[in-house]
Amino acid sequence: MIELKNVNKNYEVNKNNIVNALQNINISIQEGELFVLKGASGSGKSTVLSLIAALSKPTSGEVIVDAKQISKLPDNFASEYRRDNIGFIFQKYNLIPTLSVSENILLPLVPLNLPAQEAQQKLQRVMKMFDISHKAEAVVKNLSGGEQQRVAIARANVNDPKIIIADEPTANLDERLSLSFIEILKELKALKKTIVIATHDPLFFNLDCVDREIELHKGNILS
Amino acid sequence: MRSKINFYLIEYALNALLREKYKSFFIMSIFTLLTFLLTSVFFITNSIKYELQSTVDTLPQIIVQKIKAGRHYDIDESVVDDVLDIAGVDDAVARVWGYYYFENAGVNFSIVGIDAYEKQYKKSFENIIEDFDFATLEQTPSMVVGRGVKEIMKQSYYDEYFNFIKPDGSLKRVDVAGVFDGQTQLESNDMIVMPKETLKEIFGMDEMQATDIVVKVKNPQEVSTVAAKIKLIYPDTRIITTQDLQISYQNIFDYKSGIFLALFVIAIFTFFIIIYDKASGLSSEEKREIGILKAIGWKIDDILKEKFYEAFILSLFAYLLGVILALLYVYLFQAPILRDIFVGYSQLKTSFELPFIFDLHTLFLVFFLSVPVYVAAIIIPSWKIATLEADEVIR
Amino acid sequence: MPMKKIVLLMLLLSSFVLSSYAKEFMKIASVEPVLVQKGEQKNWCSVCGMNLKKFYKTSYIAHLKDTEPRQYCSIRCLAYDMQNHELDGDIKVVDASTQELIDAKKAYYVVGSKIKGTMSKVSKLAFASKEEAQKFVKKYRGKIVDFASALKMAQDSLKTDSAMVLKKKKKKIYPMGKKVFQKMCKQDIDLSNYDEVNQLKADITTKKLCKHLKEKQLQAVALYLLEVKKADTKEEVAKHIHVTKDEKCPVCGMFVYKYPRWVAQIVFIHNNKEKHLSFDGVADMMKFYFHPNKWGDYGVHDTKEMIKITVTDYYSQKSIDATKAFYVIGSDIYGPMGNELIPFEYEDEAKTFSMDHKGRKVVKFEDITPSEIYELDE
Amino acid sequence: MILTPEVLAIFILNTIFAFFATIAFVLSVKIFLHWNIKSVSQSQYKLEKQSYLSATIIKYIFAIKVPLFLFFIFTLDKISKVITGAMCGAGVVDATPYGTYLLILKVINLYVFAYWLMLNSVDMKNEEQPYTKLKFGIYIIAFFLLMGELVLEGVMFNSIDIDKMVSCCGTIYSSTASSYISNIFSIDTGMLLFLFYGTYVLIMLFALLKNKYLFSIANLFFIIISIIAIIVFFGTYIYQLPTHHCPFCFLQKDYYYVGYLIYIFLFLGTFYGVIVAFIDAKKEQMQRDTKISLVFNTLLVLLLSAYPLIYYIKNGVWL
Repeated sequence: MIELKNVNKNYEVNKNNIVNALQNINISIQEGELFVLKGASGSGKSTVLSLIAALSKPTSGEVIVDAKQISKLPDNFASEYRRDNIGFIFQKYNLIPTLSVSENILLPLVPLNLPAQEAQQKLQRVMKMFDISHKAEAVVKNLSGGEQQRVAIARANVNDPKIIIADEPTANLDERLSLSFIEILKELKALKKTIVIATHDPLFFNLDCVDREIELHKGNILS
Repeated sequence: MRSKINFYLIEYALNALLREKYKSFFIMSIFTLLTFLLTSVFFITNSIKYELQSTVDTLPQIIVQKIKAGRHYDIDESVVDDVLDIAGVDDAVARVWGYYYFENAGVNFSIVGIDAYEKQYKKSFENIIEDFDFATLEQTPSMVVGRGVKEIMKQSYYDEYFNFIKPDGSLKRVDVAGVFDGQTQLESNDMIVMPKETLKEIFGMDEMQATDIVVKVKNPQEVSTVAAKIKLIYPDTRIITTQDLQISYQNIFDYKSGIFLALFVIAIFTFFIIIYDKASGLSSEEKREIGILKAIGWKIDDILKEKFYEAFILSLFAYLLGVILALLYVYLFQAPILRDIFVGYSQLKTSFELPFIFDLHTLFLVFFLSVPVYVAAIIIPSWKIATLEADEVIR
Repeated sequence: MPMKKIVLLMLLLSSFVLSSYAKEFMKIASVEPVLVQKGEQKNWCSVCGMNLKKFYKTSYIAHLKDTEPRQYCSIRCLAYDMQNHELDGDIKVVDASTQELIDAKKAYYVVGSKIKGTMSKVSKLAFASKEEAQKFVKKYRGKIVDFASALKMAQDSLKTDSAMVLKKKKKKIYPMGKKVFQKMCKQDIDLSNYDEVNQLKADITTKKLCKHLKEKQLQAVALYLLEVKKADTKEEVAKHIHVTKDEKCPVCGMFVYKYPRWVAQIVFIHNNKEKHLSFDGVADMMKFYFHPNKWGDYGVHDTKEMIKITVTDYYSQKSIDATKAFYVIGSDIYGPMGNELIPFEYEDEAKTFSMDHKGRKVVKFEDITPSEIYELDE
Repeated sequence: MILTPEVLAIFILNTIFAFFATIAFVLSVKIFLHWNIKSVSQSQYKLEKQSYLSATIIKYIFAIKVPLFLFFIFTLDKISKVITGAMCGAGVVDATPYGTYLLILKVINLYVFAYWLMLNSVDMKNEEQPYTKLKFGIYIIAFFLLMGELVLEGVMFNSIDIDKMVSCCGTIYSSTASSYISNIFSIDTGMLLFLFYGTYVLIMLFALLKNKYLFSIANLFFIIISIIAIIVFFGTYIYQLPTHHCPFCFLQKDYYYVGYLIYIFLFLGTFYGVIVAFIDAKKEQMQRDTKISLVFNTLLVLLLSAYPLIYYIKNGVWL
């Protein structure tokens, strides 16, 4: 399903300072797997997620998703691929704080210009699924952290993507909310979604539902 | 169909504008000011041109004045005969008119002498002749006065008649036969009309003399030829044609428009720079927002489109607002300040209103001078925003 | 002393201005004029009706066969009358300097001086003594001739002078006379009794046919009554060629209403109905006139079917008969289509225009050729 | 020199065009020389981003150029009122030696820019972006055409002499004139109409046969034959004058601005018709383009045919 082959990624901070974020990484993730990337911050977890989501391109190597070379997609096609296949849950939720819940959830659909009815169906489905319908018209910045995360998850799922990517999903949550997030993960897994999570939260370690774990350190996989 | 208007995107663009209240407001103010100024200037120039044209149209095509020692002097009435003989002349009328200073009230009356049986050179005189019996006015020296004049005379207890002081110091009593309402404020405020003979007596003019001669030429193309011929026959005259007047007005006008155009090109350039600058300066909040949109699947094209929707909403709104404000400013409030810059000939003509001339063409013109310039200014900033690395800005 | 000089100079100048002003030659009698005609009508010229006192210094007395003695304002009116009547006896003229009646045939005439003529472009003033005449010439220029040549001049210029006078009458006097008549006079004046202006003027004043009139008004009303009303000449109403907004020139396709100063029209009968076509200039009209079939089927196929052709007179902007008009070719005035044939009602006006505007030539309607028309486009 | 606010507006916009077109030109040259879709180098990413800027600029120029073209025609009409002899835009175009070339160049540029946009939209729909090199190569040529147009426009307005007399359209478009335009009048009207309607029928036929090359060529031919037919035949019915052939006058108010409609139909119909052969688009898009072409060509034919028909019904005769 997802394959990283000999991937290198360098960040150019300035001319004389090039950071090697990833070094010759090979990862293969199967369809329907719940895959966890462990490691301290700066270990390259987020970079891997970015590459899978085609948010950035590898300096060398290939990223193949669904037999498709996403590392060479032109920008517009990368966006299309992201929109249709990836649901991204960010650490800081990355919601637009001045918009309402429903507006935030609908954002990925805006460029599609769907008929109003179809868009509403999709919206209602995810709001119900992640239990945020009661706050549909509330402005996001007035919501609690947990609610905001549910909005973010709803947004990630509004297009019914095959792959869910989560970057430090529990970093800003207390334990109770973290546990309920894991419940949501289980639900998503039941829907046969491929899930990739980057985290250093020990809560995820040795979890039943986690199929595989990899630990990254300074851009290298620790076996 | 993809080509359908994306209302979600418009809604989003509108929201985006509202979120950046101060910036949007600032840009809109500048834009509105620009279109407002531009439209106002075009409206004013259109109106003045129209007014100028209609003023010039009512003026006699040619005025012949005798010049002696550099000053305007009485002209022989027989000049009319010679002028009439020039090919192309339709009519020539010897005018008798002048100013009379009424010391008591400290005002100048303008007095016009008319002959009831002549063709009149001004429409308002025709009306006066129809309303008053000039045959009897000639019997006992009497006159018709503007309503305003009547008031002024009354204040000095001249109700039935008025005593004019002749150049030789003696008095000439002229009865007030009636009051007329002038076509303009100006006319009724200072004009007195009386038979030519009576006026000549008051001014101490010779019987066969006139103040000046106005000439009517049927074919406007011939005016300059006729004028040249009169000058040839009477080298001691000054010939004023409407064309001369028009050219001198036009010169003042072109000069001012020229300055304006120069300023305007600078203004457009400044506008471009300001917009460019404002559109380039992005807050980290905005950058993050674009990053989010790209991360959740917006294409560069989508973001560009959204930016152009924003630009279009803003510019269209500002454009309409500017035009509406200009309409109000120019036609309702008669364009204070700006009008004075353009009305260079206020001393030539005391008062006038800017007539309402609505020209769709002007609106297109203003549109082409503002909206494309604005859109051009945001091309590069929008592109920079749209091609931001999402990955870098959302972390 | 410069100051003194300046004062002197100024005095000199002012006296010069004053004297030249005072000594301006006036035709009005400064003595009691001798008037020989009978009754009230003696005040006016037998021919033109002008006031004799006013033009006393150019006036004449003559005896003609079968008439009372007649008095004229000028040699022009004398010449005019001599066309219809035979002279009987001698002619008396007023000496321009002494204002005495002298024998015209023995007088010295100053012609072409700076003084304006009475009813003529060139003045002809009579003097009894040669010295006086020479003195006059010194001051006002001109040359000295005898009566015969002065009269000859008057006769020769009679036509053009009359045309000039008529032009003025049409433009100024008849309209004024009409207004005066309508406002001031009895509307039932029987004009059949009057042949001459001074008769009518006399009766208007003595029989109170009109309310009190000033000389100018009297003259105007009398001329109007005799020459317009009695002669029953149709009052010329300045008519423009009327075009509607949808009329297009069949030749060039332009809307004609945009160029009212150049309109020309051809009227023809088609299916017993009067129809017309409008053109935005004579050149286009002539193109159609020469080849009516070339421009499409408008129901007129031959020049014979055209019953009226009108063009717009360049000067007066009136509608005039095209076939009687005169056309200037090659002038520096352009019509809406560029080079044009400029139409005029009168030949002299056409010639004047041609002089003013560098015209190449003046032609009559029948002399216009198609090749000339098409040359205009080049 | 004629400097009305309209001309000034055109000049200001031309300056903006020149400025942005130059930016796009520099970028296009870079892209044309170094584009390699397979490369994952930083410079390729940069080129990719810059291609968006170029495309945006070109879209902008085209989007403004279309209404500006109409405004330009409108301005010519307005200027014609101050020039002796001119009665419509034709006179102004004829007033200088550059007018005709400018107009032709403007029309060519409209087609080229529209073609570029079509190419771009097809290119952007394909992950391989197969036309990127081609489209920026075309833009390099289009840039020179555009600059030529801008310079020519400046020169034209600069050399208009208000006092010089020009020919009116009645003379320029007349069968008796000896200009090159008058040559078209030697074509027999029946033949011309046969060609006009015949080409239209062929267009329909090739659309049915789905032969895009023949379809495109027929459309190309249709542009020329339509313009000639309008001048020689249909114009006279619009004016209801057998001798008036001007292709400008019907842009005026007196004819209800019908000319704008005619030319817009002609442009859309033939443009979509011609491009099908030049762009290797997907089947649906080709069908769509063909459909648009057919619709507008049909509208044009109907609109033009209506004039003589209505005339005949009203008057019972042909002109």
